Amino acid sequence: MESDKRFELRMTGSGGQGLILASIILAEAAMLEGKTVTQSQVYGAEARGGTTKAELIVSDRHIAYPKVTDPDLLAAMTNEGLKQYGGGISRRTEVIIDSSVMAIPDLLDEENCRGLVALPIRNTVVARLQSELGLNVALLGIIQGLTSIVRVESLREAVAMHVKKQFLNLNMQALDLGIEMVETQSGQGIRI
Amino acid sequence: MESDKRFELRMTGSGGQGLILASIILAEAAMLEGKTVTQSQVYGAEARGGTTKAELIVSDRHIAYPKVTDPDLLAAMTNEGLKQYGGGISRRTEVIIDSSVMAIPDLLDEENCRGLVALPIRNTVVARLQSELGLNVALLGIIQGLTSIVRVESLREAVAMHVKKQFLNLNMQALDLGIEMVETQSGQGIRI
Amino acid sequence: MKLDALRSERLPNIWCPGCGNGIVLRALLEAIDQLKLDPDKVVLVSGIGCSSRAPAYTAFDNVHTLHGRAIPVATGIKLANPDLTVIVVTGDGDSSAIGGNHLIHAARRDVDITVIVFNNFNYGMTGGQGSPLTPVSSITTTAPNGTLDRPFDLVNLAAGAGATYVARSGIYFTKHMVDHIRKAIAHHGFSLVDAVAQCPTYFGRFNKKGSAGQMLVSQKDWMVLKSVADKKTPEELVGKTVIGEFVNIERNPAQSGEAPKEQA
Amino acid sequence: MKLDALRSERLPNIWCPGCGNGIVLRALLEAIDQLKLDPDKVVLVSGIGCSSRAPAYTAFDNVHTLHGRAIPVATGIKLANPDLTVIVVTGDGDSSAIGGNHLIHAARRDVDITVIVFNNFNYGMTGGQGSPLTPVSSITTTAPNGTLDRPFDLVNLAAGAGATYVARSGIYFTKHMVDHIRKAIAHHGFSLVDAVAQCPTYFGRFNKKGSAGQMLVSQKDWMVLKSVADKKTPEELVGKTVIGEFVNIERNPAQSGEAPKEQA
Amino acid sequence: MPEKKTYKITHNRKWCKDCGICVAVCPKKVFEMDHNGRQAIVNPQDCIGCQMCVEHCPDFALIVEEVSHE
Amino acid sequence: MPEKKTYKITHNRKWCKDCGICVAVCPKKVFEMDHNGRQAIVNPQDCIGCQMCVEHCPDFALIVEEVSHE
Amino acid sequence: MSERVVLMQGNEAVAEGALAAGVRFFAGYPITPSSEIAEVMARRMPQVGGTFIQMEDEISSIMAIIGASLAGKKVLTATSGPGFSLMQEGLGYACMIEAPIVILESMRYGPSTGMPTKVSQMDLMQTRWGTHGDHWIIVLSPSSVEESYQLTIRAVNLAEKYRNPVILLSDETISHLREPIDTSTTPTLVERKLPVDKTGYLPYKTDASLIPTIANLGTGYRTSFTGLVHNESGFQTANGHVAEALIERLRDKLFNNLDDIIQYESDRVEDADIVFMSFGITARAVSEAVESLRSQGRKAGSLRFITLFPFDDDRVRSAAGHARTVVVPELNSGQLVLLIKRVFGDSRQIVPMNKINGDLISPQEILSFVKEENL
Amino acid sequence: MSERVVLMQGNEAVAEGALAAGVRFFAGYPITPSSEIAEVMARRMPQVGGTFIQMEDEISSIMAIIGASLAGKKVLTATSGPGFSLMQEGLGYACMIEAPIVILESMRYGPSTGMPTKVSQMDLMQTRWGTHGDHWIIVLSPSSVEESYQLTIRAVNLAEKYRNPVILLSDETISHLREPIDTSTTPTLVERKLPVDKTGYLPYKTDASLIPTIANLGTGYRTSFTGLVHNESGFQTANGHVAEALIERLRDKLFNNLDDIIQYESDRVEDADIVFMSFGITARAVSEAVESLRSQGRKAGSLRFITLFPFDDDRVRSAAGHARTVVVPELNSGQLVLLIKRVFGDSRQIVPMNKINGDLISPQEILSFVKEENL
Ligand SMILES: Cc1ncc(C[n+]2csc(CCOP(=O)(O)OP(=O)(O)O)c2C)c(N)n1
Ligand SMILES: Cc1ncc(C[n+]2csc(CCOP(=O)(O)OP(=O)(O)O)c2C)c(N)n1
Ligand code: SF4
Ligand code: SF4
Ligand code: SF4
Ligand code: SF4
Ligand code: SF4
Ligand code: SF4
Ligand SMILES: [Mg+2]
Ligand SMILES: [Mg+2]
Repeated sequence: MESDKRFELRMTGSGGQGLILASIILAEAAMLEGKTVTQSQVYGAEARGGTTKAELIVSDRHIAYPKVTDPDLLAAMTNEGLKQYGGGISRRTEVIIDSSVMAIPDLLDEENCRGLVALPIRNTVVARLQSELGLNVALLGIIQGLTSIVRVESLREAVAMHVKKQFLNLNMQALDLGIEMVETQSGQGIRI
Repeated sequence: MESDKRFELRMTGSGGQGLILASIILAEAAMLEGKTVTQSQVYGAEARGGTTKAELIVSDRHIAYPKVTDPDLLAAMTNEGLKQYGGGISRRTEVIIDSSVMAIPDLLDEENCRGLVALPIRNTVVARLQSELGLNVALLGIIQGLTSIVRVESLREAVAMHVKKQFLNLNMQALDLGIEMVETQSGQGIRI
Repeated sequence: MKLDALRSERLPNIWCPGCGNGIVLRALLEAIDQLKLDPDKVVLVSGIGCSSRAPAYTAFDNVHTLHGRAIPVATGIKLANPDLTVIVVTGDGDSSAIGGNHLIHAARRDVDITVIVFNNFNYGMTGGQGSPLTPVSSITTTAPNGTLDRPFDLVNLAAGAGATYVARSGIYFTKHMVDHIRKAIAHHGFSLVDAVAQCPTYFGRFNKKGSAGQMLVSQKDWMVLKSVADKKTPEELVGKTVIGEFVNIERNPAQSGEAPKEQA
Repeated sequence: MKLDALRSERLPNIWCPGCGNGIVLRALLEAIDQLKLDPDKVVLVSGIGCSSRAPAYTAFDNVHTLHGRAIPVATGIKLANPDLTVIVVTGDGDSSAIGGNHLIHAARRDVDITVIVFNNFNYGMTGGQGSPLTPVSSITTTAPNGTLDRPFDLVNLAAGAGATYVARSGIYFTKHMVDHIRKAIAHHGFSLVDAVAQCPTYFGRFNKKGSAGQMLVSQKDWMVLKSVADKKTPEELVGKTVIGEFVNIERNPAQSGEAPKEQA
Repeated sequence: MPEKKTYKITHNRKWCKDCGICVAVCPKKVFEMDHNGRQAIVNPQDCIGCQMCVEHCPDFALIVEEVSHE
Repeated sequence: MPEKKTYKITHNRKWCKDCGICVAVCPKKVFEMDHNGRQAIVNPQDCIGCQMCVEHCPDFALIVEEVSHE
Repeated sequence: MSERVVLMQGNEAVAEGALAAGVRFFAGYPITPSSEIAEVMARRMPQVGGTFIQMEDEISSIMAIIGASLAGKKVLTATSGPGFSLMQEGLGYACMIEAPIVILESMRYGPSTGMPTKVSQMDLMQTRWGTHGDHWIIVLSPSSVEESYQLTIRAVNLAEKYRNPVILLSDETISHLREPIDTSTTPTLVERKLPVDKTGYLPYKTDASLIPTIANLGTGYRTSFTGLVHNESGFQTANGHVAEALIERLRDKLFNNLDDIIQYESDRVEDADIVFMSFGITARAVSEAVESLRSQGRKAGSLRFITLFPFDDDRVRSAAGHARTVVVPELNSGQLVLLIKRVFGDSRQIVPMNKINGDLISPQEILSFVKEENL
Repeated sequence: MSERVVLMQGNEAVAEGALAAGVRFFAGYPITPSSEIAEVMARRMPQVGGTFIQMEDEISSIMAIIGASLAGKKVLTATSGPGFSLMQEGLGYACMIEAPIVILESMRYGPSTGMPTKVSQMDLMQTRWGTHGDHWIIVLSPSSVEESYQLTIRAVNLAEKYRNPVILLSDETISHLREPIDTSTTPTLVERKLPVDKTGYLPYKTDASLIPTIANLGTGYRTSFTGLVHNESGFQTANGHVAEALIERLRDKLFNNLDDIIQYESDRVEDADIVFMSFGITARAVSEAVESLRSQGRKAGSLRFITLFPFDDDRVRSAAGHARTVVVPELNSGQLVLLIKRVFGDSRQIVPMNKINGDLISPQEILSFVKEENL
């Protein structure tokens, strides 16, 4: 991925999960590394507490068209999210799903995506951190682990910029947890 | 005038004099004779109680352009009226002024109008009818007397359509008075 | 209550968990039900806002208009067909901010419509900005340090404009709310109910009002019945919101004809 | 009174003979004069209507805005430069019909501006149509058989919206009017004076009120001082219009901070 | 016994619209409408300087000042 | 002594948004939020049919009916 | 002249035309130069069992007629520039819910309050583009009192037929002009298409006409209206396909019927080498000018737009004859001429003729213009 | 990247740009997708000693900023389609009294309430023609967050310089997009021209610039403003000559300075045989599409309108190169294309490309379009 000029990420899940914040943190981390970014999200009157989508493009050069057209990575944190915003992926797309809240979707195979990473994200976060709060940052850890699109240190710095002091520790742990999940659970978690 | 296809009349004076009503009555009289008409007037936020202008075009055929451009007749019932709306007359224009409220204007001569009829209209009306009310209808009588643009009977009918019963008699007298003024006072009244 | 009047196929509704709008909607349906109105002759008219989505969950004729403009549309409907029962469903912003003029004029004319204000003290739909009913010092997205502007007292405003029926109720007091909505609809002439609801997503969260359940139950603490309040001193009522019927004037067309002819 | 503040070069004014606007304008100039305000710091803001032409006859900064919109412009001016004394000159239609919402919101916010309503009970400028202050049964060009709609009581409306100073006066009572306009301007916060004027050309003529002089003097008969009215029964006051000071609340910013925090 | 005060009435014809309000409000019948419907000052000597006409003239057409007798 | 009435509680999962309002208003602690933040009916037998939950559920998700014992 | 030929003011003719067309609800707010319409309606509506209401402003006026229209009445409001600007949001709403409404807008001199009693033709483009979002409106423009009457009837008919707002674009001169009009013919009236079957009724389902039936409120169809993008059921959706189809249908329901909607009056364009294109009051000066030019041997012609919008480039092109010179006289700084330029580009000489002093363009001025500009 | 490069949302960039431009008064009413501007202003204004006020509606919002502008502040309001429709009367007033104001209008899907959270470019023509009467407005259109910041500063400067309302025409996508922006450069600010001499001061007297000075309220000039036609003294007149001169001056004060006001971005039009003309967010897809086409050997070019109005046909003609084919992609049913057609008539192949489902036109779609239409 590092060699690629343009990296497109889509994250989808439910309203409270902080995915938008996660995309902003990742954006800032990329900016710290001198990259350019465009971050966007879906706004829906109907999306209150419902399904959200956050998108991020990271590139070494000027980003003209600002929306994700062909994601390199799709992270779906709820079934509903995958259903609503899972379309538009291609063989270029790596898909992450949270296997603690959703079954591995049948619809994905070698034909329509590049790979599927199924990890019990929510369960692991709750079990290890006694809180759901770090879910989004753990996801960032996973993304970092999978793609190395930014360096861990940049991510740490960006997390610190956006998280209240009292939750900083928790979030740093969540970040590590995400990275760790990729490392340790890769054997069982990755399919296709 | 009778031979002319298009007859253009402009009346000007002060707000309370009923000149607009007069132009409407004359219009209806012309319509009774199968003629076509367009009547218009000036609307001014500032014209309240002030100066008014009423215009009428009478024709045997369709009237395209609806405003007076070259009046056959200009009746000015106040000085202010003459000042504000006396422009735009030509050698085609016969001018009527009420000599009871205004001096004979120096600016008029053979060069810029066809003739001037100066009659003490207001004074005569007040003297003979003990009321100013018939002023506008007396003016119609004068116009009839001068131009025969409509028949007297048509005018009578039109006056009856527009005047409250209680004032009908007064107005009929005013009409006659106007016609009479043209007949009897023509010697002294008409100049140029 | 039979829920016949609910357009079930459109549920679940779009509102957030714990939003008070559903509770007011239920009270409204209950009141209509109690009045045994011909459902073919009931029209719900709303503006724009979370609350204004309520009519779309009912099986009555419904007209979702523009922000603030439900009342003039309702006026047109009622005058065009006086047989209809025309009820306006509106938010605190919709009715008292952008729609304030229509509200006072409908009250003045005493048009025979009923206005139910789903009052959640903020603009829910656009993300928790302040409304003209937001209490002073409350946090909103447009008053991050607390609201400075004083709110309207909706009851006073409607009464001052000439409304002939004005009541206030709260979603905790469901029977009270149903009763007052029912009376408002039954009233001949302009009627308004300030139906105090809740927006846990914005107003509640920004102002640390606790969970949706806590917000709801807290109405017991800060609301006081008019009959009780009438016996209290202003000091005792500080921080309290009085609920009940504030104006209920029999409309008497003859009387309005007696108004001062000599004036001016 | 020194008439320095009169823009004499623009006189005579455009108003009809006997129009009440000039009398209110004079009272306003007198009140400003009495307050010894720096004339460079007085701004008159008006809407559209005969009355709204008044500022153009004064030598103060003047802003002739849109129909109904003087109050928000005045609000912008005052907030942008609180040193200015901002006075809104408006008609009954301008302020209470199309501009009604701005009126109640300025009252609610308690913006420190003064609104002088030149109230002639109709739309003078457009030819005598009814206004929201036209008394029931009056003839107007849009109510040829008599007005059916009830009028606002402007005092109640402003008070209901939260105005902290509200008074009414009549052009017959010139000293009374000057006094109340002066107090209104001096008041800190939103103030309104319902200055009952006259439109002999339309309202007067249609409703057979007699000559301009008769209309003016008749105010003696159908107006009653508040101090006197307070001692009378409602029956005794039928057909009477009460003039005087109705609301005069000291603005207390601290107090507004004490408003019910528990609400919702 | 104090000397009777006298007043000078200034009437601005250009601004006056002959509305008749001064006629209606003057307690001393100082004004009248003439037969042409024009305002006329007929009894200036009766003026008591009450300013009723001044304050009620919608056209700023009247000034009434005390004439000082030294 | 009248027989104790029993009630059937119908909960529409599809409409319920787990807001917890029924938990807050039920005088008999019939409901609870489970560890997943989902509403659960835990003590249906204690229901006294007061309808508090029904009337306060913003999502029309609850019906409480008396069970007739013939 | 017939018994029913009466002298009427333009505003009165609109009011009487509306009554003849079956309008039974009028809501409005006075404004020069259209106030007389409200005044006539205040008198006439009770006589015909209709409703007149003076609203608190123009926003509520348009909203009230929308409400009354949905309740089954034929409706009218009347205004001028400032009021029309205020009606823009409501107008877009009427487009979106497809409410049959008619708005009389009498142009006075702008912008802003401008000169309230002076004539202009400055609001032409506003009728097309005043409200936000893609939308289509029918705009008709009378040039006489008689035509004010007739076009009002036509406006009401088109509104009901196409479920679309129709604007009658008049002006201060026509509004206040008095001319004889013939009210003797009984007009053909169009009634809105009502649904016939309640079962499975879908408010926005259409047949090939693309015009949905309209269930008047209170008739048991339990219908639904919203200014949000909606599907056939009348309820809101954020589905892009539905949105696209809706907007396209709003266009096509009119554009498929341009033959029915578009009217011109053309005068000797066939052999003309100079054609005047105009609308409204200005066309009457054109008509005299063309007469004069012809009498001078000049091959002049005129195309008068009775329907201003929809404006169909192709139809204008084919109605325009072959004149190399097209003169566009109008009482503004150039609005109609922009449309004409779009049609012809550089292929003809398009000459704007503008007057913006609050007076009419006179026939004489046109003649002088032609002469001075060597056209 | 520089210390001052920060990630900002489009709306935030407008607010920060305004603050950097010296805006110290904001009045507004929330509406998706522009609400965040009000929210940022509510927080930021007190920090810089400015005033934020949430008004009761959009009408009062525009009127309040007009008032504050006359009192000497640089001002901004922000809205979207429905609110912008409500502002039309006030906008015309600002044109007439020549009040320097800036309005941010973020386009969402219309008409009416439409789809509040979906993007469109459907309000383009409304910015030009929304209010009644002849008037001229400056409309600028950003296509990125960075440009939102920069153009806001430019908008404020132009408003103050030309005493004219300026509209920043953004859209839902840009409003909500987050991109890095560089706030490190200190912007050049333009201050309004104040009068210097009180004696004989005439508010609307101008020099050759045709732009009158502006005496801020309360500065002792005893000035006068009215939306009626007015003479140099600022007082109402119904004089036709004055009216004509006034309206012409309102036009010419801008049209004499088109070089200063009009900005384009053009990309390889010189040798292009196909040129895309677009604005705002759509131009970013165009830019990628042009890149692709060029890489395929196709001579493609792009003309992006930064200034949308005044729209100068001549300038467009000369900036357009010689491409026979002009494609006009836009998120509406065809608005910019109408202007382009007016410029070129039949002399080039003008191809509209419209998308109205609430999504953006993507680069890929442009490429497919070119292919499918054989362009
Ligand atoms: C003309 C216009 N301005 C602004 C908006 C944006 N808007 C939609 S709903 C709303 C406020 C809703 O508040 P409220 O009426 O209290 O309803 P709630 O959502 O709180 O139920 C606003 C400002 C709009 N749709 N139209
Ligand atoms: C938006 C708009 N609507 C209508 C008008 C027309 N209009 C001008 S003044 C006026 C009413 C004036 O009445 P009022 O405020 O009572 O003032 P008055 O003339 O009686 O002093 C109206 C309706 C307008 N100028 N602008
Ligand atoms: S935002 Fe507030 S008002 Fe809107 S649905 Fe959510 S809780 Fe209810
Ligand atoms: S119309 Fe009435 S309000 Fe207007 S100037 Fe004349 S009298 Fe005064
Ligand atoms: S009150 Fe004034 S305007 Fe009226 S008649 Fe007397 S002097 Fe003239
Ligand atoms: S001052 Fe008094 S007494 Fe003298 S003229 Fe005037 S009203 Fe009459
Ligand atoms: S109140 Fe209703 S929606 Fe809320 S948790 Fe209980 S059943 Fe579910
Ligand atoms: S009916 Fe009453 S007791 Fe029974 S579950 Fe509901 S709230 Fe609890
Ligand atoms: Mg609300
Ligand atoms: Mg008035």
